[in-house]
Amino acid sequence: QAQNSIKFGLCYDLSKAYTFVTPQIVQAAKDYATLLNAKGGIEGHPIEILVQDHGNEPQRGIECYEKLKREGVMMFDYLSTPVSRAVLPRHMQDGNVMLQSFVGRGDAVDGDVFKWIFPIGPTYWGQMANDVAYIKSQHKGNLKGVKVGFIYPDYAFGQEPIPVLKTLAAKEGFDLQLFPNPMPGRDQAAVWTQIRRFNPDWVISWNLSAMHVVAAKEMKRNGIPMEKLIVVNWLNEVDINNIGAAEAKGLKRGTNVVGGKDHPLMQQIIKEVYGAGKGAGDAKNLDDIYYNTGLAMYSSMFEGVRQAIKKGGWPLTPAKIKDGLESLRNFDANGFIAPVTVTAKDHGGGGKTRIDMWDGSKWVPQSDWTAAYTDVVDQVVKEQSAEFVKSGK
Amino acid sequence: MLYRRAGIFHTSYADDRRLFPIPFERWAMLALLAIALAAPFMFSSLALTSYIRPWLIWSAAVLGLNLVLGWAGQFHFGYAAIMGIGAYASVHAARHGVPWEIAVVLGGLMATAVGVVFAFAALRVKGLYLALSTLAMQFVMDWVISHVPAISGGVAATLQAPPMRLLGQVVKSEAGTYYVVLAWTVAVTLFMLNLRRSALGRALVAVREKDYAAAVIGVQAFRYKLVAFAASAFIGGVSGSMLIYGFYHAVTAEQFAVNVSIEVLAMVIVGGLGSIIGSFFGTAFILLLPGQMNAFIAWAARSIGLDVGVEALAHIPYMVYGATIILVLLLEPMGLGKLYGNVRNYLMVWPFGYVRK
Amino acid sequence: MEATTANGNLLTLNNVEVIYDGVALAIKGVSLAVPSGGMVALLGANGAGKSTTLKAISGLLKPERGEITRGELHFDGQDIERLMPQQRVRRGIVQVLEGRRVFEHLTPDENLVAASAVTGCNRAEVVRRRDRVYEYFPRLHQRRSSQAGFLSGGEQQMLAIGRALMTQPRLLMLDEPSLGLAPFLVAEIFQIVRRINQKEGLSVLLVEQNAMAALEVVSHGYLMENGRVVMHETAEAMKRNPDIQEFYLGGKEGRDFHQVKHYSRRKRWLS
Amino acid sequence: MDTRTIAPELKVAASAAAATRVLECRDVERRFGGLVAVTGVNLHVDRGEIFGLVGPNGSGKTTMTNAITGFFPPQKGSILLNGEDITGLAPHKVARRGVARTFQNLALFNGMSVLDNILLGRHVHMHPSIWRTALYPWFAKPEEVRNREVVEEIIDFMQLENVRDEHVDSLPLGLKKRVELARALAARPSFLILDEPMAGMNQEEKAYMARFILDARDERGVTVLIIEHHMDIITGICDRMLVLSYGEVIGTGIPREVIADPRVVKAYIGGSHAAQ
Amino acid sequence: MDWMYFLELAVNGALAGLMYALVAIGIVLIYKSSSVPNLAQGALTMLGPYLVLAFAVQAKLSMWLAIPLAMVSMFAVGLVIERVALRRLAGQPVVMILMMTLGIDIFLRATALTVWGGSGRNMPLGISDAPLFLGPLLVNRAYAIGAGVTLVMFALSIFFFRTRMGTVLRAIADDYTASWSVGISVERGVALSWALSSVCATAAGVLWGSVQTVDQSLSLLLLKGITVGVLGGLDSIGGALLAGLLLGILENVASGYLDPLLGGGTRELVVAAVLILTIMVRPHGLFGRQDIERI
Ligand SMILES: Nc1ncnc2c1ncn2[C@@H]1O[C@H](COP(=O)(O)OP(=O)(O)OP(=O)(O)O)[C@@H](O)[C@H]1O
Ligand SMILES: Nc1ncnc2c1ncn2[C@@H]1O[C@H](COP(=O)(O)OP(=O)(O)OP(=O)(O)O)[C@@H](O)[C@H]1O
Ligand SMILES: CC(C)C[C@H](N)C(=O)O
Ligand SMILES: [Mg+2]
Ligand SMILES: [Mg+2]
Repeated sequence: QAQNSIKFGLCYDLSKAYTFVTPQIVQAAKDYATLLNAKGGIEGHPIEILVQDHGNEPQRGIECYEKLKREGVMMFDYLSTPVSRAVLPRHMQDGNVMLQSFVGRGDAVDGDVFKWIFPIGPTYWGQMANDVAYIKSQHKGNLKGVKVGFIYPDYAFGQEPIPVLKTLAAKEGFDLQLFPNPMPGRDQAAVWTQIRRFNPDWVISWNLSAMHVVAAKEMKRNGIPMEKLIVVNWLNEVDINNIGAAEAKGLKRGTNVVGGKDHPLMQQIIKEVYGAGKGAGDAKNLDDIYYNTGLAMYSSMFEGVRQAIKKGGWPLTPAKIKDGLESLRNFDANGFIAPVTVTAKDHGGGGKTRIDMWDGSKWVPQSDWTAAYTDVVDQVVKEQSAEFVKSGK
Repeated sequence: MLYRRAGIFHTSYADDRRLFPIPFERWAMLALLAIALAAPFMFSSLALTSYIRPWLIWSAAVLGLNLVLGWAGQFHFGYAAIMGIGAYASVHAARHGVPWEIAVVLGGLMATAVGVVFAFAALRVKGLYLALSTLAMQFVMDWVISHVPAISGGVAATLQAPPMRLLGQVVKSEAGTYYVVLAWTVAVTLFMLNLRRSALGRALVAVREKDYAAAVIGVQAFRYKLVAFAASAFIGGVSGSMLIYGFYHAVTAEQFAVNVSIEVLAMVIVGGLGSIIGSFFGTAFILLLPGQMNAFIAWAARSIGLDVGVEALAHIPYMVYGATIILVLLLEPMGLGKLYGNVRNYLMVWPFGYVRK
Repeated sequence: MEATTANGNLLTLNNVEVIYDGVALAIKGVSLAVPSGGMVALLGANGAGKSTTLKAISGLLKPERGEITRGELHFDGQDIERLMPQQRVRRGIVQVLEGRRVFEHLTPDENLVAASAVTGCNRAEVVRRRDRVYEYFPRLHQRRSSQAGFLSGGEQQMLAIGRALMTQPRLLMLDEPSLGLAPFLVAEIFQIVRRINQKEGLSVLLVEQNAMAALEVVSHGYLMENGRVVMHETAEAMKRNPDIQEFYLGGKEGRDFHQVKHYSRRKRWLS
Repeated sequence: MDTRTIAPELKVAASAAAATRVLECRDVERRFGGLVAVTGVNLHVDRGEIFGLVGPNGSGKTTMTNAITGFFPPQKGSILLNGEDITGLAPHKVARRGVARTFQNLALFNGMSVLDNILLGRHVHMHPSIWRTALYPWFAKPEEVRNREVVEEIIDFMQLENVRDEHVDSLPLGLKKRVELARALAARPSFLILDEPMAGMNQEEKAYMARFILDARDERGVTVLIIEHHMDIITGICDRMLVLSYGEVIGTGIPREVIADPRVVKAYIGGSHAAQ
Repeated sequence: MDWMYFLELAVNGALAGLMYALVAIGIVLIYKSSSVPNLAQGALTMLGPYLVLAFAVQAKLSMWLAIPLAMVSMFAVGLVIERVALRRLAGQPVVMILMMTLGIDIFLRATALTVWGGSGRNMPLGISDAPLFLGPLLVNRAYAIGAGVTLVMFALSIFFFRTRMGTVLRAIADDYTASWSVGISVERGVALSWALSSVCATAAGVLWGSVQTVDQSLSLLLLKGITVGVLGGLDSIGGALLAGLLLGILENVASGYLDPLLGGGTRELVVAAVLILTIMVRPHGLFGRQDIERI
């Protein structure tokens, strides 16, 4: 028990469906830790990042949790909707902190029910609500009769925003059609034939990286203009490149973090970590928005832990960490993310995103950081968390 | 001469068919059992819960698959689905207040019912075509499990398992859970050992070797294929529940997907078709080796100051997994069980190597 | 018990020993010779090692995990022990396997074509050789395009021999060609083999249980017992040998099986 | 010996004692696609007989035995066993009625020892089940021991003592054939079908085999149908015989007379090798 | 009923199905010539395009040079697989061979991930993405080109099995020992079949890669390929083609009509159901060879 370091357990899918993103996020977490450790860590305690692969299989996530738990880890991140969902009850039972930024499940923002789960930043639900709000703004505030097609890979991550989307469709009266696509989600020709027939005004694509690329190409082959496409945040520079910078023009993306290398934190890392040759990976990944996403995630985590030690002192306990995270106020990591305020009731912290559009050479913000339909999202959150309390699943 | 056989005379036919006719092996078994019983006090909590317990459970499951694959010779690429059915059924039963022991048996029975459906494919086709139809059945089962909310508990849900209970008492301690698991594995192993020396086992092998020759001595291939699939499904179903109650404590559909079927299959084959001890070896190899190799390589790299990226490190287990299969098959196509058998045969006649002819 | 190693022998085996699986000693020092253009029979009880001997010559031991552990194997004056089966076929050694293993899913035509591949001859040559086989076995010609797996036993045996002839061999080794064939077919096949031997000077090594038929066509015979050659005589001498008569030819008059009692055999020729 | 194992056999024997006709085939026809393998075959085998079935290759002998044992049920005609119509019955059911057979191409269970192969012959007299297996010491063991005694007796009879524990695949062909016969006899059949049991054997081994067959008939009361290409065996041990050619009967009766029939000589035996 | 919708689903399904058949032809090729069920075909299909990209992007060669080069390299890969992994298993029960090819599949996939990482790459074949209309019918251009290549491969394979070499390979598939006995070099035959199949996999991988980007998920095409192969009868090239068409049309039409009703994922379900039913009715697939078992 004489442990001096702060251990983070990163149980990630490094080998199957999410390999396009996890290495960058791990790299960001490690680089940030290196940066802080060089200055004595958090309140004098070094950060330790433990990484293990779970192949996006829930049971292996559980295994990872059980193993790292015994190695003294109190904060875990799974970066996967299905895995987070599976491990969640154990966290609830054992009282260990689960970081769940940017992945499902959406109702975990309800701090009353999900005491130990911290989806800091926007959830998929919030992001979806914002997407719909954006569409609404493009239709002069009236969504009646507007046709929205939703294409998603048919598993937990893709299915995640459906409750919110359906509720919104009922509320706003737009015409929603779902287009599930079996995993691995690459062979989309069939789905797009259907989508073209549906003739949507908007297509929301809840895909992951390369699947977006396929989707964009299929859109072209089916003669659907790129402007109609809104994608979830998991699309990066590599994907734009694969679609073709010119071809991708007009594509819109729900965005959670600021991209690019201009931010001071990025600059600092480039100088002090990569400059010193201590980077945890390839420097070219610094161009990748997924790297920024990782930094964003861990900047709020580290800040939370800092608060925890400040308030409760060493040694850390899960309860102290919980306290620390719940005392984040208007934290925006120096403008890296939309400001979050985490409380005991709200573990999300606001859930603001914005819509960016690719203009052929760069991303152009189409809106401010916003959180729309908070009432609707809240309502769905309450419904689902109540359901969780009732059935335990 | 550990394996001394001189001076052992079997004086009755029953004696000739004892489980362990060689005294040394009887002693070895007793010793092993003693270690198994003392394990909670000998190993760390991490080893017990993360390695030994899953290993025991998977070994039981692998024995079940070996029954249908190794003994009856029928391809079964949908074993994970069977395990899943057992797991879901028993969890649902227990959640509805059925006593735990009965819930687990119910899980087994439910799996048996589905296993019998698989058997009907085996009655029509053989070989690769059977492999593919069972694989297709696995897909159908996957779909049913994940798309019928009454089973999976809704889209993307993770069904939490109630705690293990014996006679109404909650089994909470790590040791307690371990003993329950151990009891199940020992029971399955004993069953398989008995199978090897009983008429049922012979009939299964007969069906495997030549079904028409089996028929002519009165073995109804139909019936024994059914029995094989049913028995293995029961073992698989209960093992599936054990996996949930004794290890994961929660069920998800992905937990019993196609790749898991392939993994169990790999365990059986790496262990050796029809080999009981091989099933334990095979499970250990496929389940534990990749992770251990990974840790080892990470450690080795660190100690010589080399930096292996997280990504590469994550892929090593898969390379090891694939390489294990390839190497074992190259070394001894009949699997680790045969390798063990070779060593045993060697020791049996040691130091007189050239006894045959 | 040693083979004549005089010149004019196409094939000589000298003291060859074969072990299966590293443990089972199947033949223990076999020596024999096949003269150029001659026909020789190899007789012996079940499990004596006849097939093993043939496989040692043709190089087919490997797939059964057998290996030659001692002795010399010469064909046409050259050591062939290290050659792969296909190289031996190219030099002119071909074996017709026990139990008529034809390519079941191929037609007789295709069976023959497949066998001609190794010698790399041109299309016209293939057709010529094939027609020659059909000339010897007109029955095959009739069934040339039905699946070989459904041919009757006799037809399959003809096909197997014909297939071997496609490789243009110099030494043809037949492993129990009469197994399970109707009596008149046995006669027919032996006559054909004899004809090929006489017309084309093909050497033949014949393994047979049907000693009566075999000794009719060969000039010399070897007798194997328990992995060893225990007798080497001319066919005439063998036919006259009382032991051969009792154990292989069934006596002069055919035996009354009702009078046979359980007995342990007397192995008169084993020293 | 335990009475329970003998009971079913006694029953068969009792019912058969009334009718002496063990097997009767009436107008049997079997086709494969367009090919007529056998047609219009009538034959009967009486209790205690050794009946020979011969014919050129591809004449339909094996097809006949397959029709009787249920593998390829005839498309026309009927087959009676001890007066009971067994046409179209599944092979394992035919086996349970006291019919055992061996195969032309050998059908031993290669993964097993000689002992286990022969024990499998006892299958119809055993009651394998999951429960018995699970509770082996109490339920299966006595049964195993009982049947083992029967099997040991067969092993003794067939002189297989020294290969009892060998794996069958490493045995020479002749011994395999003997093991297969032992397996067939282990079931205590009333009717035994042998498909070329002596193919690939020399004179001495043939004599051995003939002795076993005769003893099986004389000491065990088995009725035998045997297919052979060795004419000396047929004339030597058969009471009656039947010749098929192109799926049709071309001769039947006492062996010495049948093989002298010019039609038979022409279709089957050929010129000079009549004695083989 | 909207016939145009049906037709469009059917036509595009047929094209996709033909591309599945392209993966299946590789499997059939090996099975037909050595009785080895190849479950590593998926990994080969992934490896091929990676090599093409390695030549085209890393070595900066033209695409039309890179593809033949990759094919040659894949030919070698096929030879190596036979030599290292399969030669020892000749004559072993089919389960072990099955497992061996699975092991190769897993190993190759992990290796590719280690070497090339997880993010997708473009396969720039220069196929235009502009919509292609046949009258009122929209045809997926990339798939149409793939289907064309499949037909060419199909014709080549059929022709190949008519040649003497093809006959020899079929003989090998029938009986290894008998092949040895007449001097056929079984090892070389099997190696050749693997090599050809690897080349076929490269073609399939490049085409699929251009449709769905190149990354490890290409190896998952194995499932489609093997399904088509089995459905057609594992040793029938024509069967693979027909089964591909059938399956492609069926899954597309079914998902077009059923997905909205059942809430997704029916494609896999329908494929599985069709496979099970067909095999139950025809145990050797549509055109597979019958086992000849003489009792
Ligand atoms: N693959 C094998 N593995 C082990 N032992 C073998 C193998 N093949 C043959 N044997 C053994 O080698 C010995 C000789 O066998 P072989 O087949 O050469 O005899 P044979 O004279 O041809 O007999 P048959 O008349 O049965 O054909 C036998 O004892 C047999 O058991
Ligand atoms: N399963 C089958 N499918 C198609 N044809 C068959 C089948 N079984 C047998 N035949 C054909 O039926 C005919 C009779 O065959 P059968 O095996 O009965 O002959 P046989 O008299 O036993 O010959 P042999 O003495 O060579 O064993 C042959 O022409 C054979 O090709
Ligand atoms: C990291 C992401 C790819 C995770 C994924 N979006 C999920 O929630 O499942
Ligand atoms: Mg032999
Ligand atoms: Mg026959």
